[in-house]
Amino acid sequence: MDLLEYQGKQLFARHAIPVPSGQPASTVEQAVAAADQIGYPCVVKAQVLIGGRGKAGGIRVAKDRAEAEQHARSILGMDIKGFTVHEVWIEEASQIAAEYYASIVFDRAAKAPLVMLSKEGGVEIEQVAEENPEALARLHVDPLLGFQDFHGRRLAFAAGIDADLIRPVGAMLAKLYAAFVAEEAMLVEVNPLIVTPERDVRALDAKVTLDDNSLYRHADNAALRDPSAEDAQEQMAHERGLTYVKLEGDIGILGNGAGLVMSTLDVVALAGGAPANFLDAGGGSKADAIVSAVEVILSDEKVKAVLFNIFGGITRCDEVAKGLIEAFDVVKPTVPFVVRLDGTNDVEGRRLLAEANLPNVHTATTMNEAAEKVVELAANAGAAA
Amino acid sequence: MDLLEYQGKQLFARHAIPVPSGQPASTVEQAVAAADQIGYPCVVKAQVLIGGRGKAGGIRVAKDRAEAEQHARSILGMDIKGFTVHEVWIEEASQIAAEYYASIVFDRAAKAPLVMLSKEGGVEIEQVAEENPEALARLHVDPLLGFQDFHGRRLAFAAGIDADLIRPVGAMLAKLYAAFVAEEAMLVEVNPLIVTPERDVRALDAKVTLDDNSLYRHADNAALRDPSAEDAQEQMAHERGLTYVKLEGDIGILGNGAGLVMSTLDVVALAGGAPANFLDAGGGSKADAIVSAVEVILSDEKVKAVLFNIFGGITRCDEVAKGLIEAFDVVKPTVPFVVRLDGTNDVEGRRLLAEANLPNVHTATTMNEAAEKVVELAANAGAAA
Amino acid sequence: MSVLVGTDTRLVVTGITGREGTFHALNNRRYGTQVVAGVTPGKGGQDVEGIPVFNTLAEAVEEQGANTAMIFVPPRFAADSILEAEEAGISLIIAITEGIPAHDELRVYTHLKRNPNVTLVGPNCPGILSPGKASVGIIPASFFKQGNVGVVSRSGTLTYQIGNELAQRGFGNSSIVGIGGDPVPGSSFIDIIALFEADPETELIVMSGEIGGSAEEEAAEYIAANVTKPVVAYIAGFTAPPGKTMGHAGAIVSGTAGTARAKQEALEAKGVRVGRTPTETAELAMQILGNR
Amino acid sequence: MSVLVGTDTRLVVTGITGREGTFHALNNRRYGTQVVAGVTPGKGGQDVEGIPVFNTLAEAVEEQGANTAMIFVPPRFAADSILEAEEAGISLIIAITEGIPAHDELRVYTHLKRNPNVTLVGPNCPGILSPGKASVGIIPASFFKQGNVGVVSRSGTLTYQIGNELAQRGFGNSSIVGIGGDPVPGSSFIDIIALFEADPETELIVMSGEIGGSAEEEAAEYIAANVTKPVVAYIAGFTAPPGKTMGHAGAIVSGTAGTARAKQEALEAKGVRVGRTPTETAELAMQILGNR
Repeated sequence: MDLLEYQGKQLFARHAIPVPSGQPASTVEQAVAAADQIGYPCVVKAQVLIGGRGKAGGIRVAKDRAEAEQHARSILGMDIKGFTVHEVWIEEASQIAAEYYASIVFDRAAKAPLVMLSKEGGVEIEQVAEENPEALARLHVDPLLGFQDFHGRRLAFAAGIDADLIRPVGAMLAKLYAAFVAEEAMLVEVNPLIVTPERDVRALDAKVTLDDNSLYRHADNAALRDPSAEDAQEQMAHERGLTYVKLEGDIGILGNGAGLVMSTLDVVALAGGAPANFLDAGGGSKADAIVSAVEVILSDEKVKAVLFNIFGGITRCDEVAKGLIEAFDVVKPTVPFVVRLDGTNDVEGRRLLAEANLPNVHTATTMNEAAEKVVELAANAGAAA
Repeated sequence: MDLLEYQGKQLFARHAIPVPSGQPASTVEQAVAAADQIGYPCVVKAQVLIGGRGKAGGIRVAKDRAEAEQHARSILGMDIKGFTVHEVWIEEASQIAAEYYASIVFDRAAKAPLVMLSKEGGVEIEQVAEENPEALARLHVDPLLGFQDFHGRRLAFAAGIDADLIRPVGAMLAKLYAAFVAEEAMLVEVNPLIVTPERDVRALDAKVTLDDNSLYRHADNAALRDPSAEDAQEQMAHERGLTYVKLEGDIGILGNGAGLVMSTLDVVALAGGAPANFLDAGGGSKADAIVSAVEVILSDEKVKAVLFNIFGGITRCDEVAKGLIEAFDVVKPTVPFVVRLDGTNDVEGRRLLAEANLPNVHTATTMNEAAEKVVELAANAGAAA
Repeated sequence: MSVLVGTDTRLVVTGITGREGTFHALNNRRYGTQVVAGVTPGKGGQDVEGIPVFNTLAEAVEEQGANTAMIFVPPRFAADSILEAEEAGISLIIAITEGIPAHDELRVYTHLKRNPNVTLVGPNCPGILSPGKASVGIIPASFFKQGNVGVVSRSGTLTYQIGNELAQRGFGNSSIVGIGGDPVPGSSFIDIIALFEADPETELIVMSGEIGGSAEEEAAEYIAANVTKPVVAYIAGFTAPPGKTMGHAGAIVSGTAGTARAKQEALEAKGVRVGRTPTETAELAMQILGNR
Repeated sequence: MSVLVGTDTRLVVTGITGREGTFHALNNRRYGTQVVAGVTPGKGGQDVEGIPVFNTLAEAVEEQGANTAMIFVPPRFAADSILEAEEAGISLIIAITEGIPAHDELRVYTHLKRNPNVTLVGPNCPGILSPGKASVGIIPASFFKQGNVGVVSRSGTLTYQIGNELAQRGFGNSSIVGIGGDPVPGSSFIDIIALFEADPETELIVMSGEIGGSAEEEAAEYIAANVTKPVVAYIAGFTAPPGKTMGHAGAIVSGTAGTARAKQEALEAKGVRVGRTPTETAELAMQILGNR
């Protein structure tokens, strides 16, 4: 789960990480009222889960109320790389003497949190890492020992931080680490971490990714999910507890298990088709889940054919067949389906499907055969349309 | 640093460990006012750092104000095994369905916290451990991993705790562990840990020993030290930053380093003497510290002779000599001194002493010789007196 | 022979009294696995169709000599259950549970790796099947038969798919090991490939990876330096768009590293043949074994 | 030979720019120890009479090849400094600092013991002296000469006292190791006795213990099972009253276990001769060496 900038900053504030004060707003009126309260100059910042907001005109300084209103009006509703701006964050303007970079990443390869610090902040850090790797200091932290003072010193000295800021920057990293652990983040990134003319350090931006699996014990964070930021189909799938990712093509895909679904996408693509989505019905998929899944897939109007690719383990093929029969009763689909059932209770599943004699439902015994068939059906549907 | 029962309970309460409510009082009037507020029946408990308060009559239930006053009057000022009662703790009376035992010890041998739990509480646990070791469940906790839920379950099942209390007792142990770590305790003991008729668990007693070395980062705890509980000489030494323990004999002892001082006590005892104290002037003892030390030693009127046993490492013998000369000037002792100086700058130290020609100061070159001489001088002084 | 589970396995199942726990514990026993105990706190003294249930893993080890634990408890209890198994002296812990918080996994992994006497497989994995000997987990064992192909996979259903493709071509498996697709798997491709390399029954190794992380790239280096047996690989996720999460936390693509293409190239650069589909992968394996 | 410190020692001193740090670093150098670096954060680039000062221990290792660290910082910074030394790849850490919180020591100990490449001696110890070769710490080196007696002690000044008694009788030392009297010493009697057992120069081992804890009792068991060289022991604290703290956190007597008497009996039961005074201990050592 990715947090919007202002949600990240509110999370930071809970851990005593200094951030500029501000208020979120989702209408022009709210934005102006917030700006009045914060005072001028202030900054109007688009809240979307994508980088490059500044270049796109999504971050603007307002020197007075008229400008605040003008900026809020132009930014709210703006499209930034396919993301619509539903909220802005009105923030006090900060004075900047220097821009640093700090982050903590859940490093899967090293199996330890990786803390990074650079004096070259405010720019794309990937570029710094590539062109001048020495400028990006890195240190892994033992997860059971935790962040120690010396980690902060080593990073700060290695990054060439000014002598008077070694301690405050180290302390900031310690707090970021504490937040990373306490909130169970996968990523905490501050770019830029600014130094003010008074030599204070502050997080001027906040990028936080939380672990979805941990949200059950973080009620505050779980409540933050912003459905408006999600695609309509994805939101629907999310509400129904399905793992769904919308793609660009016209072949609806359902499978059980993320690996098998990814593989199915690949096999369909190799057969010349274009998948419309990724949908993992999960382990032990029951009939209800299948009905929901069919509804989600077909809510995407681009879909011209659907492929069910099931290899039963915990998932029982007869349950999937029952779900599909029920879905046809409820949803009455008009597009062709290709169904491949293999694994646990596959014979029973195929028997149920055959008996139900659903309209325009085709069966296949292998994954490759199923992919070829669905690509052909989608192409025919496209030609007919 | 040992905490009084009520200080321990207040510490527990900070960690959400359930304890009966109560108030401390150091006068009869305060005690009665506290009892009135708590309501009757209530319990008047002597606050001293020694076990066996109950048997000594230091814990009494008051069913009304008259009894509260009577008990407070009899307990305040009472002597329990050499400890004078300066404070009582007035506590709500608890209903007891069962008495358990729980503790966490900083186990030096295993180098890990040891958590112990028994169904047989309210009695001397050493006796339980000896007579029925199975009844005392024990488990070490990895200090970096910390206390896990399974530790609580293992202990609770192993101790034979009633089925409905497995979870609450496990949760209580988890909180005790959290307190043990957060407050940097060397010991946290609850005896008895009671079960109420409503099946709640509560700490009815609290024995907490804190690590003196950690007090600098626990301002709350550091402020708790109760000087009235200490011996007058020990209090004086403590205020001057000296490590001093009062003993029963008549030979004052000063040395540098705990091991050497302990060894000096042994050698004096072997020579037939009785040490009056343990005093470690510490590493790098300066002249000031020596003056303070002499004052502390001589404030014990039983002292008939004093032994200085110094082997210089960081401590410089010339500094010790200067301190002793200054001390004679300030304190003007009337008892004989034996001084053994060896190690860093010993030649210079001995020269200074010889030049000062202090009254009744004898020198020795070895520890054994010094011990024999001081025992002889003390015996003569005793005979003369 | 086989790796990790076999005729010596004495299995304890945590969460055995839950619906899924009971179902799969009995399934594993039916296959021939010695299921010697179950653990559910508070249900000690009961039994599940003759399998004795204990309150703690320590009791299961003490009373029944359990040496392998299958973790089947819900995600919020799984880390604790794994740590309990380690503390009880279990030497192989197979964690089926899906959805364990990543920071829990990290703490557990870091603690367990310091104990050389314990191996963790999973979490979020289908378990381990050594056909004809023992099955621990949820792999549909009837689709596989005993043979000389070792399979190691990050994905559950993909494991079955590939194993089944091999079986349909007449090949069998020494063991099928699902390592799971979570951020911090207890055992890596490398750990399992090393076991297959040392296993006399295994003549060919199939590894099935997916986008995200760098486990496949690391395995490629390891194979080049240490493995004498032929290895065939499959990678899922060639058409996954960058930056999109595909269900597994493991399937987050960041930049170019971690893409299916990058993994394929890393493996092929070290001489490992990579199939484009599960079917092609099975065919590659068949060719190599047929030529021997 | 000698143990732990010697001619290969390349010492870095943390807290070198403090008054005591400077004094003892220079003292150690004067004795012949290779003092190659100091560390004081923020003072990198300076030097202490020619000893270069760095901001971090990692730099001291990288630039100067330091392999041994002496920790001389105040107690509240000591745990961090020890952990920094371990992370920097230092193989021997000698912590002089007195007064480190016990829970800090416990965390540090638990972390370090998982790294087989690092040894911690102390904290709250006087250091290690290998006469004629190197001195790291605050032991007044001029009182000791090279020889064949290995000394290991929990108490600083008692170390000097016993070493000096031996020197006065004409004996010298292979190494004198102060392990400190804190609740969680990095190295135990057993660790150091094992080194002396393996050291060809050492012909007799003197261990000096004190009341509290069970380190002496454990050493007695170890000696009986593993040590071929003669061992003579001294225990301080026969007249210490039970339940009284004697300055060292280590000197808390609880019940009968941990008393000087119990320790003496444990050692004598395993054939270790125990002197009643430092002088008698030195005489015992002399007798044994004279008879060889």
